[in-house]
Amino acid sequence: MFDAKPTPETQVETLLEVNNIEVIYNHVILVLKGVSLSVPKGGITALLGGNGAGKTTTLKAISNLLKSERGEVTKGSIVYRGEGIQDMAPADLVRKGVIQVMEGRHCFEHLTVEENLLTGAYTRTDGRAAIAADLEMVYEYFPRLRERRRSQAGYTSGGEQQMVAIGRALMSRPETILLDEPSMGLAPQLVEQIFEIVKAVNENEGVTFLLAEQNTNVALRYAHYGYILESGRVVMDGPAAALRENPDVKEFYLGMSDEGRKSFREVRSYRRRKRWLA
Amino acid sequence: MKDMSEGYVTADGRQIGGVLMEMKNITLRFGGVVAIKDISFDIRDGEIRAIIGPNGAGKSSMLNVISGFYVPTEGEVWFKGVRRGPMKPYQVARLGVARTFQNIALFDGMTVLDNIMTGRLTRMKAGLLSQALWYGAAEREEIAHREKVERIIDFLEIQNIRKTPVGRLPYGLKKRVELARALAAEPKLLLLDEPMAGMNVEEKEDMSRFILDLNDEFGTTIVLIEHDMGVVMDLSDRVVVMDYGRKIGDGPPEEVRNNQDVIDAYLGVAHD
Amino acid sequence: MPDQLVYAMEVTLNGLMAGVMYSLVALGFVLIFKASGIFNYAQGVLALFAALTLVGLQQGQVPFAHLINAVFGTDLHHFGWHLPAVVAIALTAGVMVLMAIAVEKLVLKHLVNQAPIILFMATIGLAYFLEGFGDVMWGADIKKLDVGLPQGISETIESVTADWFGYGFFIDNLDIVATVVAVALVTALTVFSQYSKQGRALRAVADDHQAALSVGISLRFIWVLVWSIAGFVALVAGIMWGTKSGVQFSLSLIALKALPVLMLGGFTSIPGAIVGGLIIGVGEKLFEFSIGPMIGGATENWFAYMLALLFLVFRPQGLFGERIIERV
Amino acid sequence: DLVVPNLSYRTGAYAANGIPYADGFNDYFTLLNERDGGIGGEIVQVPECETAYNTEKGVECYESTKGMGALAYNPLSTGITYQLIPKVTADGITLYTPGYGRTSAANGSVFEWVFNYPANYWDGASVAIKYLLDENGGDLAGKKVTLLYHNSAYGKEPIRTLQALSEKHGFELQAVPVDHPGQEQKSQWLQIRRDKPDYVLMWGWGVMNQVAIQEAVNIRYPMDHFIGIWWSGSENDVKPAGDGANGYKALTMHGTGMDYPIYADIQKYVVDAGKAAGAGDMVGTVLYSRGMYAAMVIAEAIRKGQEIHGTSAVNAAQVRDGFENLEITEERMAELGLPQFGPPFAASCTDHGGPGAAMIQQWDAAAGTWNSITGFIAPDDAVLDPLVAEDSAAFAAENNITPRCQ
Amino acid sequence: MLYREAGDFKTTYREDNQTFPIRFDRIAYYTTVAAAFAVVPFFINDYWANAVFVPFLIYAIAALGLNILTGYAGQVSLGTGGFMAVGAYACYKLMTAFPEMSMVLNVLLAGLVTAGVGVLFGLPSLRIKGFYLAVATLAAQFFLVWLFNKVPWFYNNSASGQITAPERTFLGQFVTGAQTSASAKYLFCLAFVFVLALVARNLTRGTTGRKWMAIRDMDIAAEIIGVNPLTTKLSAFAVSSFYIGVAGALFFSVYLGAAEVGESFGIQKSFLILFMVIIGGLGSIFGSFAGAAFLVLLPVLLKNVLVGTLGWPTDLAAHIELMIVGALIIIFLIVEPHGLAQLWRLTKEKLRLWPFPH
Ligand SMILES: Nc1ncnc2c1ncn2[C@@H]1O[C@H](COP(=O)(O)OP(=O)(O)OP(=O)(O)O)[C@@H](O)[C@H]1O
Ligand SMILES: Nc1ncnc2c1ncn2[C@@H]1O[C@H](COP(=O)(O)OP(=O)(O)OP(=O)(O)O)[C@@H](O)[C@H]1O
Ligand SMILES: [Mg+2]
Ligand SMILES: [Mg+2]
Repeated sequence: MFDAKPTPETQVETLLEVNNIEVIYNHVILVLKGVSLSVPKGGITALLGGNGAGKTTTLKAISNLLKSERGEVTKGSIVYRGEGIQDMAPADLVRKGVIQVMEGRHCFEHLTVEENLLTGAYTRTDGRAAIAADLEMVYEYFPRLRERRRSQAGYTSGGEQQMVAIGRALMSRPETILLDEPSMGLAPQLVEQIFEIVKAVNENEGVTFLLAEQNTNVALRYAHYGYILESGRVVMDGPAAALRENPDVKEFYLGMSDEGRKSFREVRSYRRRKRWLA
Repeated sequence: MKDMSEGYVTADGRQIGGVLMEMKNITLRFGGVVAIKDISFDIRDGEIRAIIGPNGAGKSSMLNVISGFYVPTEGEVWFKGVRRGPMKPYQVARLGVARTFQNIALFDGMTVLDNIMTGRLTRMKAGLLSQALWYGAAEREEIAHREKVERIIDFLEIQNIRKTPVGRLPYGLKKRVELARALAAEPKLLLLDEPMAGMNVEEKEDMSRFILDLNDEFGTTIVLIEHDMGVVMDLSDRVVVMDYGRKIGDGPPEEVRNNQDVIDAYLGVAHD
Repeated sequence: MPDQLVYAMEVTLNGLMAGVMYSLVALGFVLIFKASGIFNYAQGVLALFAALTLVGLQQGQVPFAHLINAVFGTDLHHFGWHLPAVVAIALTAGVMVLMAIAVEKLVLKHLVNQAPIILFMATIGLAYFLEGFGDVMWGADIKKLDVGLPQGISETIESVTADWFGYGFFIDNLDIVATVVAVALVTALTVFSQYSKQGRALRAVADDHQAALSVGISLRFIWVLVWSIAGFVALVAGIMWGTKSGVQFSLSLIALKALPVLMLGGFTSIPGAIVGGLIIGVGEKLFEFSIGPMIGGATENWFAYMLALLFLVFRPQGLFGERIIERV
Repeated sequence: DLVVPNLSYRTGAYAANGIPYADGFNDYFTLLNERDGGIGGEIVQVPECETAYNTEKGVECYESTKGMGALAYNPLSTGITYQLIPKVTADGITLYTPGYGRTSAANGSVFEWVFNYPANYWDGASVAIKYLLDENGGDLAGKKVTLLYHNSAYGKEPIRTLQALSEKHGFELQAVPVDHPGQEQKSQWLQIRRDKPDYVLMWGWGVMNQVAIQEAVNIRYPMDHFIGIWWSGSENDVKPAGDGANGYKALTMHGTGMDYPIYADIQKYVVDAGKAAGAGDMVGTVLYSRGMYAAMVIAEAIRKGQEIHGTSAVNAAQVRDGFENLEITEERMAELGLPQFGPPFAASCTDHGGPGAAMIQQWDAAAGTWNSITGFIAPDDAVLDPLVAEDSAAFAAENNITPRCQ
Repeated sequence: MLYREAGDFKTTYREDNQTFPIRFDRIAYYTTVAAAFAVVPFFINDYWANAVFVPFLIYAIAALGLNILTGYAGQVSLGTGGFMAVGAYACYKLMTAFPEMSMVLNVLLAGLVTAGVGVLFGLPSLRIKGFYLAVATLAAQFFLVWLFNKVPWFYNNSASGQITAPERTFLGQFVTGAQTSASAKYLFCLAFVFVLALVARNLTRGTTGRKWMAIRDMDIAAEIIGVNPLTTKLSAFAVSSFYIGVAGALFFSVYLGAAEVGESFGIQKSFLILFMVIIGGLGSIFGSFAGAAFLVLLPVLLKNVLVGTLGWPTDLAAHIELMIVGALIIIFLIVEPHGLAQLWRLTKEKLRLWPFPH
């Protein structure tokens, strides 16, 4: 099962670097308290952590969507290919090859599925034929979308919308994709499928991924490197394989104890965590 | 199926009662799209009933039919032995059906506390005048219900965000608040649409615990849609499997898990 | 043919024409709503501002003369030129583009992802501002707008209908021009929004600002684009209405006549703006003609809204509006 | 100093009309100050306050200026007038509303503090009909007259009078309302085109006037059969329609144009001295003249007050006495440099409304001037007096006022 | 260290439910109320009453009413002017038909009449939503204005269609008409404001308010959890219209003294009150006051500064005033889209944290 390629330990170029950023919402709510990450080119980096840990916020800080939520990076820097990108417009960032798939789908409700996908190609200038080919590629990945291509996205099911969102990002031929909870709400088969797609895209097209996931199990299987975020701080990081073996991660994020997976029925008391936070 | 009207005993020894709700030959169409095709199944008093199936299978639509938001194109819904006529959703709610939503449907402009209090609206009776003056019935009622709600808040451990507007909460907490709101209604039948999506294992464990306790302590009947097979297999007493609007399986988890149709359509590989 | 019927026909025809005039204003609303979900309260003021600028440029008025004179004690009025209409219109269109850029830079940019009502409020602020600005820039007196459009009864139609029905119909030449212009505008804009990449981006922005940003659509560009187009549409509306009634403050109130048109046609539909206009135009004129005299007249204002309301009860999104998605 | 606030409107829907009126009003007082050193040696201050034709702002303006020792108010708005009537009554300040406001305020025994001479709306209606009678050899029987009116309190004023007159003279009256602001008048003019009335009277204001005149041109309605009240007869109203408006008629209660000696003084003491309220290009226009006329009457009333009470620093109550005993004669007007500018009249305790006489003027599009084509025509008091008495009696009853002057 | 909730513990739900849970707020509130009732009346003169306080108080009532409908229940309405007209004309008819009736009763009955009319025009809200509804309420606005203008019965057949408030007293004091003193006007309105604001606060913090807000935030979900949209929306229309009707009655009888429907209750009024609500803060009682204060005071203030202090010509000042008001609206929205109330809340949050930045 554990089939992720071992991360090449050789020197790889760091594509994206987040240095010690602090994020405040609404001028008063401090959410990230110094987060640093580095995303190597051509890798799949996972951002793990519980609810409210700040995963989404981190991704938005990178893609510069924070401003539209009245959030603000107050400290630290974000560097992409050696260039500070904090003040770049999201659209320019997409042109540079960084695209985000937002949490909770965010489809354009009134556009059809196909139109949604086509908006993904908004920044592209390589001609209709190339775009049509990619559309075909997305339909190959998600046959369900082909069936629903003429439906208004607002009327598709939750999982279908998730596929639209991912497909839309692929349509921009990105260099880096920031994926926020891609597995949420997808059927197990599809989760595997989506991660297979991620892997395929990563390997075949060399696209770099930074993904925020709750589904630690799957994420660590596909990622090369992982960061664990708690309450706005990175509490642990390491190669995916190492993290998978870490007993704390095992117990709290993978739901395994030494005896293997525990039944959900067996859980007898609620657990509270934040243990390793000092 | 009819032979089980007096209930059955689950593997872990819980007594399940008679039929609480019965869906008979439900079909639901949206223009050309057939979301549900001639499905029948029943829900028994006190059981945890799961609905699973691939994306777009029609699970949420089925929940919407149960809660009265969609009116089935064909078919009948029976509740507590009575056929349910055409009903507005709020009337269904008053019969004791509460639910959570796949795409969180909290009231963003309100605090957590107020959101949960809305769960009790169907039970609050004070008149407009009394409310306007905040005197007598209104105040007593408010405090009485607040006590109940506080118990739920304790139960779900969300005390510290009581007065936070829900718009600001992270996804997982929102899910929990939504559950709290549904619980506040003290429903007979609780419908949960992917309550654990976007949670990590630990949080899922907590949520599972809530659901089980709820079922144990209050005898609440639960209909659960979930994509995490571990959860479904561990928690549910019986599972309905849907695929493209059809029902392709119905039975206890072990049975469903080994059903070849289900494996082909949904699970992919047999889950451990 | 009985007189009443002939009269009713004449009223209907004129209603259609009046409707077109409303549509011209409604179009501007639709464009902006479609592209950003913003209900642009300032559209009427935009028309006024455009018309003021047109007249000012054409007649070589010194902008801000009053202010300058008050502050520096000078006595400026006119540059002493008189521009040809085409040049003045082109220059005004340029001013409208500048205005679009300014609006984006100073207002919209800072309000990405806000609730529609907040953006609506911002356009109200804009309306106030532009109203004051237009007055300061060009003065509050009445100006005559003349870009050479024909006006007055169309003799041809009068004589033809006189032959047919024994009663010559009144059709205003200006209305005929307006109709031609409106049809051309609607066609062009429909094609643009339905079949072009920018058109699709425009609709995407209306649905979800953040998601649009995330796929690389530059809100700034889209907004400048639609506000420029809306500014141009406002200019056209300003020219038509200004020719009819002179250019002064009340011109901004034509927005109120466009609202029922807008909601009847659907906020998001360009063809809806014109069909809505026709229905409202005919409806209100016929009602005033037939029922009006019995109940004291001046019914047009409320009747237009009542008519729209009636339609909405049956189609809450307007005739051609996008379906309102209701899901949980 | 003497304080006469100018509640003007230079913004909003009616700015185009408010501006020249306010300029005329201000310039006249400036002239008095510059040339004569004020009135009776007292400089007149004219604090201006912008109402935007809005009643609430009007109230604010009234309250903010009355503390300065205001002697009289002229708000140029019927709506504001109605609001101020109880207030001035309580505060004891004169409200002067020439040619607008509450018509029945002409009855001085009920409205102690309100004056509306030389003419009011009902006078206007009557004068217009009288003029038509003259045109038709004294007989209007069977003629059709359409009243096109602004659908507001102001526009509705003449209806009752015209109804009474139509009964008396046997013409057929059709009242056609136009809603504010009056940008769209297609229905109304199609109706006029169908009905072919012999005459159209208009009670309009603001953009409604321009559109109506334009539409009349469009349907080729004979312009000399189209008569506006004095508020529908300024250059603003006819100019946008261009040559087509030639021959349009309107009432006026004062002269227009530059043929009065006073303008030499205004040029010299006000415009050339750089003290003009506006740009100076409005001098001699209809609304400028009207503002100036109102100022002139107020100035004369102050003078009268000074005379009666033997003091130059008169207070509001003394000025009211001036208004009530005011007598404007031909000679006095000539002295003021305004020969035959307005009708001569004398007020009294009961008569606050003046003679109600007005002239008819006609627009000459080629020359761009208004020319008066009649002398002052007196209204039909036999019809009007009972109406005034009835309305003011109702007001007195509602407000527990015991009529004075008995 | 002034503004702290620490150490301010609540031991009962009743205490926790109170309007101002924080002590400092409570004190500020009582001081304001005490000053408003006991101090201001002694200093108020005609100018302050007629130009500032009375319009502010009356607009505050109207804004409260609209805020209930738009801010709490989420139904955007542009019919406010029309509903105020209903209140005004109902009050006028009552005043003239029953000269002996108490003015308080007149005003309250006018409110009730308006509530009825409001419910009637609220019916389409069951189908029509969002801005479509806003525009639909304009139908009410235009129709009502037309009606009051057209039917002579409403204005007792007066020649011009103006209505004038006869003199009426309350507790032996004139509250309408020429003889009313500044402080009587002020106190009469203040009493209404005080009670109505309390009632609004009570309604919005209880069951009814939660129903309204649920419908506002997500009507479908609200219906599914058991909120009846029909009664909820109509109750919002009723309560809101009641407030607006009271405001209209006071506006006409106490403040203006005379009114003409198109001029006093035209579409501009609807917009003005909507501005107040949005600028102040949707869904906030305090916001209604803040918005009313802002839009009543700002023009007066600007005028006084530009004309009074700087001595600019009135027209230039008026135009620039428009520009400033417009620009301020935009700036406020950019700084805080949720209105003055939210701005105030954030300031308090900062104060609470002070001197620490977070
Ligand atoms: N717009 C906002 N305004 C205020 N606070 C916010 C906002 N968005 C997020 N937060 C706060 O920031 C914190 C981190 O949220 P974030 O969404 O980044 O978490 P997450 O790790 O993505 O959680 P989840 O897995 O539940 O999506 C949360 O405590 C949340 O309350
Ligand atoms: N109101 C509607 N109008 C049109 N089509 C609809 C509507 N509601 C649901 N559908 C369609 O019905 C099908 C079933 O949708 P449903 O939401 O029930 O799926 P689901 O089983 O819940 O899937 P998921 O696991 O992805 O949430 C989908 O194809 C969806 O597009
Ligand atoms: Mg997240
Ligand atoms: Mg679903």
